[in-house]
Amino acid sequence: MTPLHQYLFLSALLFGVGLAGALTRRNAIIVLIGIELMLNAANLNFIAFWRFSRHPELATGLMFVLFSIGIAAAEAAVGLALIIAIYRHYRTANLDQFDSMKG
Amino acid sequence: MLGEGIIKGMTETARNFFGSYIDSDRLVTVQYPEQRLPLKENTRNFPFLVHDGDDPEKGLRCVACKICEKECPPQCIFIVLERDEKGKPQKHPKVFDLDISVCMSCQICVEVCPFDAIKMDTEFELSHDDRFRGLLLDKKQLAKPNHYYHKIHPVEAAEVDERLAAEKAKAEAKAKAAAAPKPAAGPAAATAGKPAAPRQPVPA
Amino acid sequence: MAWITQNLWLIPALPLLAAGLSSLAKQRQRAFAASLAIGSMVAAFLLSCAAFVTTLGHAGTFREPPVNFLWFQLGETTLQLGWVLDPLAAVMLVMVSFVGLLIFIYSVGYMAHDENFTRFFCFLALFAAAMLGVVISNSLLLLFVCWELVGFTSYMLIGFWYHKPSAAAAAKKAFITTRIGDIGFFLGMLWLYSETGTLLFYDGGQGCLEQSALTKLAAQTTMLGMAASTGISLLIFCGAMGKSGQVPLHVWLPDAMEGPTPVSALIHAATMVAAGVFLVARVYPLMETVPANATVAAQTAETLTPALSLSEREREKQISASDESIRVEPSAVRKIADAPQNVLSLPAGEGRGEGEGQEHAAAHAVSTALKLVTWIGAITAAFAALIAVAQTDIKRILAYSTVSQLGYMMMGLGVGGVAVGMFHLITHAFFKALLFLGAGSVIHGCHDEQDIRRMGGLKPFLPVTFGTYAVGMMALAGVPVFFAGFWSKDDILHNAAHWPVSSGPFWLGVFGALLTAFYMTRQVCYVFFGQRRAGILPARHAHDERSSKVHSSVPSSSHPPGGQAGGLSYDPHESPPVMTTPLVVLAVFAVVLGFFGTPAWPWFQDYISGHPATGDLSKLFEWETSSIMLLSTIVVALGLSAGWWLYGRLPSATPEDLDPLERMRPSVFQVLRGKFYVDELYEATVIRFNAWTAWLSDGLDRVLWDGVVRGVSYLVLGFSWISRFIDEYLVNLGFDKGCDGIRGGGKLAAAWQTGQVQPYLRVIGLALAALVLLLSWGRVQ
Amino acid sequence: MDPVFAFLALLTTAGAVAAVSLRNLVHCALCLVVAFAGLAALYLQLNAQFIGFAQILVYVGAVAILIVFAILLTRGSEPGNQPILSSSWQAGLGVAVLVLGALGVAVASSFVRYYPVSPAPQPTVRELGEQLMTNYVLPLEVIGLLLTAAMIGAVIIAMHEKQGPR
Amino acid sequence: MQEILDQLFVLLKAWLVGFFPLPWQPLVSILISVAALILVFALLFAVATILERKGLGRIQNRYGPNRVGPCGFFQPIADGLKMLIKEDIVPSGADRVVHFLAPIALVAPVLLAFSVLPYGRNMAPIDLDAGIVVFFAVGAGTELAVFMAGWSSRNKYSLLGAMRAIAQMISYEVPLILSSVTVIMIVGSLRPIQIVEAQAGYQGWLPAWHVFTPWGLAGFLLFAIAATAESNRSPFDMPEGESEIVAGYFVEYSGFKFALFFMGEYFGMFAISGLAITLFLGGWHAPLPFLEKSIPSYVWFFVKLFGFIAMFIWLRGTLPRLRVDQLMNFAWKFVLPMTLLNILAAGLWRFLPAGATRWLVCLVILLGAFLALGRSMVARRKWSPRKYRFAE
Repeated sequence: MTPLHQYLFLSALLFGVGLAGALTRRNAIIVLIGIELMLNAANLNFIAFWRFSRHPELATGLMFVLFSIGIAAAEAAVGLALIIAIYRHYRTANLDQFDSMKG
Repeated sequence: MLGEGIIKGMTETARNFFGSYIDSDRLVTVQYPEQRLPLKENTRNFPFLVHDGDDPEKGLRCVACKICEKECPPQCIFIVLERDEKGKPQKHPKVFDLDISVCMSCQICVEVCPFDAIKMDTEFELSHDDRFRGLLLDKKQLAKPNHYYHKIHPVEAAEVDERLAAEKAKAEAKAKAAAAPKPAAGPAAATAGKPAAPRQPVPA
Repeated sequence: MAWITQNLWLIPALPLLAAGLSSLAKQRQRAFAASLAIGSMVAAFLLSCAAFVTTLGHAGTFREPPVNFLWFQLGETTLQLGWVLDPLAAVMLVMVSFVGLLIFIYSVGYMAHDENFTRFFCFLALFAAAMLGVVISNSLLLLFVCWELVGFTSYMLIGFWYHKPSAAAAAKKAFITTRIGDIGFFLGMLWLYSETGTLLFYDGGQGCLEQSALTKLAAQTTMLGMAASTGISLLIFCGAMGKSGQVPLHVWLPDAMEGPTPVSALIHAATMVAAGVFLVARVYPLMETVPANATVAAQTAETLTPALSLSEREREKQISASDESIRVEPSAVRKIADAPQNVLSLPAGEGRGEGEGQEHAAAHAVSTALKLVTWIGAITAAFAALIAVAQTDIKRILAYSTVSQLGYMMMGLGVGGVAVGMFHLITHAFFKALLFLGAGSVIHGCHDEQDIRRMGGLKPFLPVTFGTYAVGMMALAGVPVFFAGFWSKDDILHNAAHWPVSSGPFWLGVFGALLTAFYMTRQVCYVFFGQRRAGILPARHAHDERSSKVHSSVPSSSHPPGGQAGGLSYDPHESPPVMTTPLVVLAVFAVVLGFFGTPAWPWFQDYISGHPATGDLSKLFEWETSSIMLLSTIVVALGLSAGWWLYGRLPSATPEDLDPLERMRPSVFQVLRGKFYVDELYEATVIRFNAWTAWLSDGLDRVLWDGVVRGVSYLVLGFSWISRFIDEYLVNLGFDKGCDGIRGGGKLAAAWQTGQVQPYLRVIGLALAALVLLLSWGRVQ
Repeated sequence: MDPVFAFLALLTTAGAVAAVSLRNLVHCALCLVVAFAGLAALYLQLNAQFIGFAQILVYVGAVAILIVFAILLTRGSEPGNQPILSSSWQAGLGVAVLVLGALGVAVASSFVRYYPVSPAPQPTVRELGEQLMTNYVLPLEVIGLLLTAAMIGAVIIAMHEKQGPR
Repeated sequence: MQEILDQLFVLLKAWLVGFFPLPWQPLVSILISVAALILVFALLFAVATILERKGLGRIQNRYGPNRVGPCGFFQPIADGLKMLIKEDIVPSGADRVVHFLAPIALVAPVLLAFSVLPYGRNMAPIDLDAGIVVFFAVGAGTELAVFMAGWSSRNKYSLLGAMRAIAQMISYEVPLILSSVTVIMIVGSLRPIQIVEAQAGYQGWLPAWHVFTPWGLAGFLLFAIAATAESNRSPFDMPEGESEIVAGYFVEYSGFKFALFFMGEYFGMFAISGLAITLFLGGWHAPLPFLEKSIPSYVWFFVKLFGFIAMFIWLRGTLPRLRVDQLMNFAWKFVLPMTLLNILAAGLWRFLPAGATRWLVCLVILLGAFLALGRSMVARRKWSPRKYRFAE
């Protein structure tokens, strides 16, 4: 049986990869992909902790992940709709050019 | 109500389905290689050469005048005139090739042939595994006897025969007149020509 | 209590329902609206008949106990409404619903081509409902509400062809003029309420027309020495004057003829104008109440001071008397007031029956209000008749005749009591409706021609109309014995002749009767006799009454152009049966009704006043009665023959021909034709004064009030100038420094605010890393 | 290390790395799907059956499709050979490495390395459902509301604005 | 004997597995199941194609294929051979890797979906607690494969076809899941085996299948409609739409890859029919009590499956293709509301006492909804007689 910390390392790695994607790519969709990856890394953490917890019958981790998946779906839908709307306005999905909120 | 039309249509197709097993009249498909539809009188596909008699080489009506070769719009006919040793042209094709992958069945060659030598065939099962050679028909493959022509286009063939016979008779009469003694040439020609004239078929 | 008394409200409610329903109908649902209105009228008529039958055959003062109910209550103030069924109401109910029904039926034919047919019937039904409501109401308030509704529907109906400016103006005029009278009515009502605390007529002894209230009112004196009852009566009579077109408020009635003819017939001949007469009849007990001080005042030098002091004294007495017995008995009042016995008797107690016995007592008992009513009525009767002589519009003549006859009714009320006036009201309703409908039929037949000078010779073309019209004309003129008008008018004249106050009204009445006979003869001669003068003038659509002229092209196709060169030639045609049938029915009634009120058999008067019906043929031949009859017969004969002499003998040939009277006395005729210039007088006085007042108040508003407001605003502006100065030069300079500093700081901070996502995300990532390191480091420690 | 876990971890990581680094956006999306599928398999490894399949249903069946659609809808008007990395990518990468390092240190230094392996729980779907309908009913309702709101919001945001009359 | 016949394949598998050492046995068991599935369904695919072609022919009063083998029944073999031999053409502009992966990505999830269906008594390849979820999860995976195929071909027709297919599949996935939710609600389990067991038994002659309840019947019909659309079958075959977009997302596929797509489509049809049978038609239970023991359970499953296939063929032979907007309208304005109401009806069924009342209530709800919604779908247009502006 794989020990807990290996899952945690994998989760951290996925989180790092997602973060790197979100921080380095120009395309808004890839940034969104990175964010989804981070979210999934967190989900993996929850599942792993649930699996190794002392009271798995409480299913806390599972529940959290279940809701997290639901929220992620909503987030993806709204995020992508925003990207499409912004694209329609600026004719680009390049994040560097979205700076109308510049102070 | 929603779905009525669907149910109606389904009953109709179901009736078709079972009906096709019960009532064979419903099945209109012709099982082709075994069953064939009789061809129509005016069916035409690609040209062939008519020969009289049994020998395709000798009885060929074609005189290699090359009118058809010139007239053919896609230029699918290739004719070489036969010459004897001295180079004198014979009224006979040495080569008569016809590329049916090019031919468009327009029948112009038939229209222009003054000798009724080329006619349209009804044969359509001409597929071949050699796409170049297999579809290039030579003189031997093209030559078909006159009775074959009668078989596929009986009415037309009868007309042609009649005309040819008339022309032949006319030519013979002419020849006879020419061969007859000179003094008698005038009246003989007159007597031969007169009755021959109404027998000539009126060109359409 | 009879069922019908309980459910008397159904009679107005049914037409009201019909009006409501047909107002929802679409414009093209003509049959629906008409059948609804007529059906409701039929039902109302049947119910009215039931009510009428209930009141029959009772001896003495008959009145079903009124049905009252609480409308609303404000603190201790209560307002009650209710309805009552007595002979007065019953006979009016039958008349209104029957005449109304006939006119409804007639309208189906008359309005057949109008595109707003549905709306018309809606209004008609609403009118009928309101009128029936006036008739049954047992509360002055309910009566007033229905009264105003009647006025409103009259406005709508006069202005039915609102696209005609004249119709719109006439509607406005009618509405405003009657409102002037209604103000008086309203004030009188308020006064009455404040005095008696109730507006119910009859309330088991508590009503305002019953003895206790009347006593109280009679005892109260106000300015000019009038008793409260007199003041209230006069104010209420103002309303009646407005509605019934008495001089000087008569001006609206002739103009109201701009409305469709059935409207003229229904509203301005038969029912609505009679509402004023009905009102006076209804409040007759109040009207005839002689103030407690009246006799004293009459006996004394008619100075104010003694009368006032006297009245006060007597009121004290009365109060002390009423302290003894809370319910004031008639005898006590009589003793105090020294009044004749019948002063406080109920209206039904009055009538022709008691004329002889208490004549001299009555001479003292005629109240101021009744005197006014009589005089106004008599003046109106003669005045309007004079104007009618010179008019040329067929409907306008009838309108002035109506005014005149209303004057007769008022006079009858004043001199003879309720029964006399009401009898003339009923007979007049029938024959005047007949005349109007006949005029409508003539107009209809002549393709909307209203000028009598352009008619002539219609007798052969309109036989039924002519016959019925002649009956109506003779009834109106008072041709003896066979026609209703004779008996009712004679009754009035008879009473007027015995009026103790003055003989002026009698002679005015006689003069009016003469003129009536004269102008009716003139009209009939112009319209039906002589030769045809129609179609000679091409421009004959000056009185373009019909809005949708559907049939104007029909005659040209059905009748090819005839002999008359150049003109529009057409044959007048008889109206359809739906229009002539009501005429015939009305004609029958115009003849028959008179026999219910002859001196020999005064059934109607007895019915109204509650006496058992008596028949005594000998009465007819008493000198007292027959002299008056003879006089009026002579007068009528004189009028008829004068009319025939002037107009029938030598009929004018063309419309341009001068009137024979005009040839004789052009100046007098001009004055008459100009209606005594009453309209012009009003134009010059009342309306100009009104405009001047408006101008004055406008100027006041602009100069005075605006000036004050502007002054205040300039003051505020000045203050704001000062505060702005302080703000700009004292406060702001200090802040500007601070703001500059803040702005510099903000610029520095804004440099971090790139507006891009990734730098923010980077910061979050850094923070996360820091947090994780911090936490794990702390744990490792 | 468990070979199955190693394989799945490798697959997931490779998919994730490819998803954020490839030039072609559609390839990125497809690689993301691989990463999601690997994660779902890891969930199955962790005895979270229902969550694993829900992960596939939601992420592979819905989110990936959404992303693909978004990619197709936002393509076209940009020139092809632009740099794929943002202007300040060095800093971003640095931060990402820092976070990764911090997380790694945190995990490595924590006691979970010595955490005992407990017996595998077998949660049935029924138990999950009962939990959802009892203890977690409020969050469930809230998430339903959230999803509805998000759906409507997404539709409205992405809807074409009405052009004027043409 | 009947017992043995019923469990024939189970015993056979156990016997085969018994030859292997214990640690290998799970793996071997899985392999045997997979092999059996692929074999059976590949065969079924072949049979279904020939049946479809012949059935369609008969519906159109033709013979259908009748040359290869007896009555043409070896036609699929010939077709298969042809497909294998044909040249595999990849367009030069295509994304080669994705183009290659797409057919595999299509067939693999469908095969996975087969693994959770119970084919007979004790004959579910995998007995999963969340079996229905698995089915839908892997079903969702096919959409991505369709997209891969359409996008990677770099062909406008194929991209359009893929978009249509995805839109259609997503739209109909919602009513598909919602209509199966009723069964899950009533049974209280996502386990296919348990769902089948819940439909065991008879009431008189009538089996206790879900389809014989009002909500079940409505659910079944709605499920069937959604399944038809989900598997891109006529009349919902817009993604292929030969007349408009040539052949949809697999225009640029030829040879064996095309065969895989073809197979994937048929496999999808079989899988979804299998699910419908499991959910509504009593799985492997016999329709009549006396047939329950005498005929093996798996036979019943496949008989029902053939019934479904026949139904699909019949529908395809009857109905013309819908337009895209009609399809979407139908999904969102008719099928979806009906499924939601059906859930309500099922809930009422669960909590009302057994008897005529709940029949009446459920029937009224569903029939009312059907009439109202159906009216709105049908009575949308009234075609007036055509007027010609110039011809007349």
